[in-house]
Amino acid sequence: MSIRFLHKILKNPTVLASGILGNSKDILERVHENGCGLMTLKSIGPEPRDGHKNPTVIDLGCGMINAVGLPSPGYLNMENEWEALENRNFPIIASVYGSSIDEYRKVAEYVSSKKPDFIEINISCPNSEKHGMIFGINRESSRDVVSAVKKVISVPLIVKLTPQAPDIADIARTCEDAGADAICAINTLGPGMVIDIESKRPVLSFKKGGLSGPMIKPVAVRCVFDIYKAVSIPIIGLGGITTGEDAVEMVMAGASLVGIGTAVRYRGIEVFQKVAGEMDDWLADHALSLTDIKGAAHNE
Amino acid sequence: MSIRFLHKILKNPTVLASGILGNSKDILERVHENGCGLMTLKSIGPEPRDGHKNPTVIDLGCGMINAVGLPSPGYLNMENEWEALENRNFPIIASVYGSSIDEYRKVAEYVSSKKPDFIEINISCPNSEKHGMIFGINRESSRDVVSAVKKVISVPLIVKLTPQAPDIADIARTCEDAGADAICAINTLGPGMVIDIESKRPVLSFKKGGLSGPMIKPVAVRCVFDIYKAVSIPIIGLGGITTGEDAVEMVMAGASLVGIGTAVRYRGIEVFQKVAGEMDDWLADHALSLTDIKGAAHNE
Amino acid sequence: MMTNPITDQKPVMLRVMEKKTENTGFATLFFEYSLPFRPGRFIMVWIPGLDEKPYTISLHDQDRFAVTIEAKGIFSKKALTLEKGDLIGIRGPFGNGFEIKPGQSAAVVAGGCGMAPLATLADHLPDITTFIHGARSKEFILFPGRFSVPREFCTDDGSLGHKGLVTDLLEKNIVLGKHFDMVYACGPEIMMYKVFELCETHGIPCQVSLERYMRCGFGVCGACVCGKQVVCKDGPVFHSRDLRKMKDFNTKALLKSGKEVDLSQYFSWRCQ
Amino acid sequence: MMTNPITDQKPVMLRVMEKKTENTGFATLFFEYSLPFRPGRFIMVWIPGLDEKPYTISLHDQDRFAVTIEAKGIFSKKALTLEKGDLIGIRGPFGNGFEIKPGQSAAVVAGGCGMAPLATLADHLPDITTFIHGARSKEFILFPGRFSVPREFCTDDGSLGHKGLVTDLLEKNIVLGKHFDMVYACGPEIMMYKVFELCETHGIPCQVSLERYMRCGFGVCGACVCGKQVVCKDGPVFHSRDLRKMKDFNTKALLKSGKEVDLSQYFSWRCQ
Ligand SMILES: Cc1cc2nc3c(=O)[nH]c(=O)nc-3n(C[C@H](O)[C@H](O)[C@H](O)COP(=O)(O)OP(=O)(O)OC[C@H]3O[C@@H](n4cnc5c(N)ncnc54)[C@H](O)[C@@H]3O)c2cc1C
Ligand SMILES: Cc1cc2nc3c(=O)[nH]c(=O)nc-3n(C[C@H](O)[C@H](O)[C@H](O)COP(=O)(O)OP(=O)(O)OC[C@H]3O[C@@H](n4cnc5c(N)ncnc54)[C@H](O)[C@@H]3O)c2cc1C
Ligand SMILES: Cc1cc2nc3c(=O)[nH]c(=O)nc-3n(C[C@H](O)[C@H](O)[C@H](O)COP(=O)(O)O)c2cc1C
Ligand SMILES: Cc1cc2nc3c(=O)[nH]c(=O)nc-3n(C[C@H](O)[C@H](O)[C@H](O)COP(=O)(O)O)c2cc1C
Ligand code: FES
Ligand code: FES
Repeated sequence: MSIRFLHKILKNPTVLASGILGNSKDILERVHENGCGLMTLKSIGPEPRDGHKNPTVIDLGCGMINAVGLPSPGYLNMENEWEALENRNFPIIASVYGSSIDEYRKVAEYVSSKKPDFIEINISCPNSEKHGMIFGINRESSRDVVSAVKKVISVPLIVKLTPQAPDIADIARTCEDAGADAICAINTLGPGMVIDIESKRPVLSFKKGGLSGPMIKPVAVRCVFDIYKAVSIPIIGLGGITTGEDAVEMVMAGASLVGIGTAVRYRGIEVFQKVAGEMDDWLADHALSLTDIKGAAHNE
Repeated sequence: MSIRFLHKILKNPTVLASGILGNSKDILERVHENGCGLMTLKSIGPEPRDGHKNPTVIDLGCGMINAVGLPSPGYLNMENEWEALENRNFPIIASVYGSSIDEYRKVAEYVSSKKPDFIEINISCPNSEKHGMIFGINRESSRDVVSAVKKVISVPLIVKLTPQAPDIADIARTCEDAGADAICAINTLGPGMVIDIESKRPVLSFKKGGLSGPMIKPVAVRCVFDIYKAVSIPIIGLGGITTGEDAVEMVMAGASLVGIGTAVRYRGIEVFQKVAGEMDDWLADHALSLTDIKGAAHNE
Repeated sequence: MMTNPITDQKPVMLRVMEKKTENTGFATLFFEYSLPFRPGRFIMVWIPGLDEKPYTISLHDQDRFAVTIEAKGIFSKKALTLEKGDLIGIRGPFGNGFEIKPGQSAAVVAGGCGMAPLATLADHLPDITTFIHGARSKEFILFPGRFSVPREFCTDDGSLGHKGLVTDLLEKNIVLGKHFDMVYACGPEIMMYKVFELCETHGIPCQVSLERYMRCGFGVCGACVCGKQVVCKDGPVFHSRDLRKMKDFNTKALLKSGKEVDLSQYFSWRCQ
Repeated sequence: MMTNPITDQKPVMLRVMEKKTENTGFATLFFEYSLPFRPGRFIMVWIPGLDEKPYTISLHDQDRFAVTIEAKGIFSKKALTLEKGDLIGIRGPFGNGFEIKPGQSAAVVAGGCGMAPLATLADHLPDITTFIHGARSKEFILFPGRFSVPREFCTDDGSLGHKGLVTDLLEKNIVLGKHFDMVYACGPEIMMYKVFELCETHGIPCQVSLERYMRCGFGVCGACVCGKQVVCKDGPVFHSRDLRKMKDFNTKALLKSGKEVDLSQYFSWRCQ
């Protein structure tokens, strides 16, 4: 099921979601060996950040809530990682965040010099008071950050959107116009809050956190459906994908590639080869190709 | 566990959510007999509407997706229902929707003459292209519709908000300033979409629908938490409440009353007495009262 | 094609395994799938792009089930154009089904398409002593040759059996001294009401299967309420003890809009 | 108070049933609850408003379990101020636990607080032939009188048993001709590494329990990765066959920020 995505040929359409399993070459290599087509690094920020105190990631049964708080070594403190990744035999997306256009630009420019296959800007992270989120819900700020970053990088640009945007399709179109080469949707939903009633306290130390996993799939599918109608650049669809059937559903909504995050919890690191295999089987059973089904839910 | 809500004494803090089980006196009476403290009618609109074709309501396991499409006999075509409700021995909230401020005002004014105990304006329904939603995500329109309705009704006004508002606390504060007597949060989340991959079609005839039930509880709790910080009027908290523990959690977030909708699916019409009983038991076990725990999650 | 399990959650597409035209305007669609079943339960049938409607399970054995559909409006007519191999969405089963006590002597009274839920009841019920089936005319008699118990027929036009109503036949049986522990009936609501009245007069409990416009099928949306009862969840089968309290039985129903109307008005756009 | 079941999902508050001060700076907290258990698994312990950290289950029987905590930083010091009746949040258990084969002759080698996971192993393992426990000094020896197998002690200051390292004692046993099918070790990573090297030299398989900063506890967030291994999910117990491939074992770890650093730098802010 090898597939072209922008300038790259991937072994299959599965993508490791940002923030899952991290940034070190070894673990990304293992994810690749387990069948993942394209690996996204955990979002890299301008400064070293420890992230929030625990609890930061809690399973809720039909998904997870997390407020990890964008921990990052800071873009200037990852030489070991970059060095190791130089000799990789797998494609990666480097994810970048910031709290101002300048920060996005600065980090993305530097990261671009490390030659990841793609750069993704996370303009959608809800976990930090200061970072990200604001960009992705507003048309003007989305446009400005995308065009600023686009100018300083030499690899294709993916923009990761938040379902909190009142009109995500409009934001996607704005990003396309501003130079984005692909869209990634969605980041976590919410934010939500879980209160422990015995201690009368929010369980997450940051109180609020983003929702992911099966429970957000309907929102993710709707977002991808809306975005597909609005743009002509490819979409990485993610949010709750756990099985090959989920992946097929996302492709029918309009996704070119399918991201997987929380499902690593439910099906292990093997989830990538499992989902890719199940997609293959489903397509074979139905004598269809990925191209046949892409956006198929839009036909009347 | 009798409790005062604005001018009314209710037998307990459970509320039937709007759109669940409908508007006829008999069924509302049954809900009341099954332990519900306050019954909300299905939203009433300006014109007769059949709503969307089926499928309109689908269970997803950890919640439901629905796009019923605001069916309504139209506010002028409910004389039988109003007549029957005149001799009720239980309190009701009449829910109202419109697609313009004029429609809200017109419907609410008429409905007010039928003397429900409260009027709720649904400025948050995502199921119809034309109706509602737009009001609840925007500060100005929320303010205008609330002050317009407030002027023409003679019963307390509840405003029902949508979690799609980029800043729900800000909307709630605006509604309070404009004269709202209470807030109801949240309406369904999303919208979402579920695609059947065999037929390659969205399952709902309207394609998109609002999510409800356990999977939206974290978002509902967060919204109530945020609103509680922003307003001093009481809040009806709803979204995913299924057990007494869920209800306690919602009260700790800041709710005065707890709405129940989708849980009727999982625990039957008896869910009201079950949840009220479980709340009672929990409070007794902990030697606490409802007042003790209201907003308790806000304490550091 | 491996099929996901059919549940009361989102619909699962099944292929029509066989289609049998029953007679003028009726057909039975067979599916190769074993549902958890009780006579009287129903499923929601989805034709993507068109609509979704409730249908009783009209046949059920080890590895297949069927629905029998009468061509009425857009949906049912479209359903009857489906052929072997076509895909259709199904969720369910829903509803309570008939209450069955072994050893009871039972009368079964079917009117028209009301035969559908009673057919599986008759398949499963050992002690039917009287089995009455009414239809518009001879051509509308469903399932010839299916049942071990012979049916007493009646038609509106007298083309088969008694010319007149099923209640005539039921009353005749009672008056002639036949003993029934239970009467099961399905058909037009007015017919079921008459059966109920007759049974009340003679002190016989009965069960009837009601029809209302439905959305969710599982007791949440309120589209199908009949007085204090939720037809999709508490019913569709109701026992005399419920019917006595159901003042909307044979009098009122809700339109799609939720408007409460007289039954005649309701059925002017609903089937029958 | 009825307790909800403890799972690997959101934490459940449990009351401290008993607190036992083990010795200088160590205490064991007991809980009345039966966890699904295997020696070597761990739970996440939450002190609302403060933090949440992983702790090994240090005791487990039919209706209670315990964690043994060494006072180090803010969190563990606070944990040790808890008293009987206080509430603490628990989720888990997580991790793989030790691989146990009945009939194998085993050596158990504990360093300091590394005794905790090995204690339940020793409770469950029938065939311990050698049980070595090292500590800073006599006062830091955990669980006196608990085990049926006698321990060989060593201390940094010679206040009890051999003055020196646990590996000295293990090597002595091997050199003296004692046969081991498996060596189980837990303690400071450098100690575990030395045990591993010794075992490799002598062709004995071993299992060690690693420690890394953790967030989720179930293999998603990547906080705890050690080379290609996810310590919370693939571990915390690793077998020689894994350790051979783990080039980050005893060399590298990730800080909270995700920054990869030398182990010495990592442990300069982590316990030990
Ligand atoms: C529990 C249950 C079990 C059932 N089991 C069966 C069964 O086994 N077999 C069976 O055949 N049916 C069964 N039905 C009925 C079935 O669900 C449909 O109602 C029936 O097939 C008619 O559907 P239709 O869409 O074809 O007709 P509709 O489209 O509902 O049309 C019926 C008639 O009304 C007219 N009409 C439709 N909509 C309107 C409107 N808004 N205003 C005015 N007129 C309108 C149509 O033109 C047509 O003449 C069952 C119903 C229930 C509730
Ligand atoms: C699987 C597993 C099982 C474990 N089992 C046990 C067990 O059974 N018993 C046990 O006692 N421990 C166990 N631990 C360790 C435990 O999780 C804690 O790490 C330990 O209790 C120390 O936590 P603390 O918060 O008290 O210390 P920390 O707050 O982590 O402090 C440790 C030391 O580092 C310093 N420090 C803390 N944070 C920083 C920072 N950001 N920068 C610089 N310095 C810093 C502190 O001041 C202190 O001196 C286990 C760990 C794992 C991974
Ligand atoms: C623990 C965790 C950490 C995450 N960190 C990031 C991140 O750093 N950057 C980012 O763009 N998205 C992050 N996400 C969001 C995921 O990449 C993904 O968009 C989201 O989880 C939805 O996909 P899923 O349902 O498959 O998990 C994180 C998600 C989780 C669960
Ligand atoms: C089938 C269905 C119909 C609904 N109709 C309405 C409605 O007419 N007006 C309204 O304000 N909310 C409506 N809602 C939203 C509910 O009142 C409630 O806000 C939402 O379902 C969240 O609560 P829950 O999780 O307890 O169901 C509807 C919800 C469902 C599931
Ligand atoms: S169809 Fe929804 S309650 Fe019966
Ligand atoms: S703690 Fe999250 S992966 Fe191990």
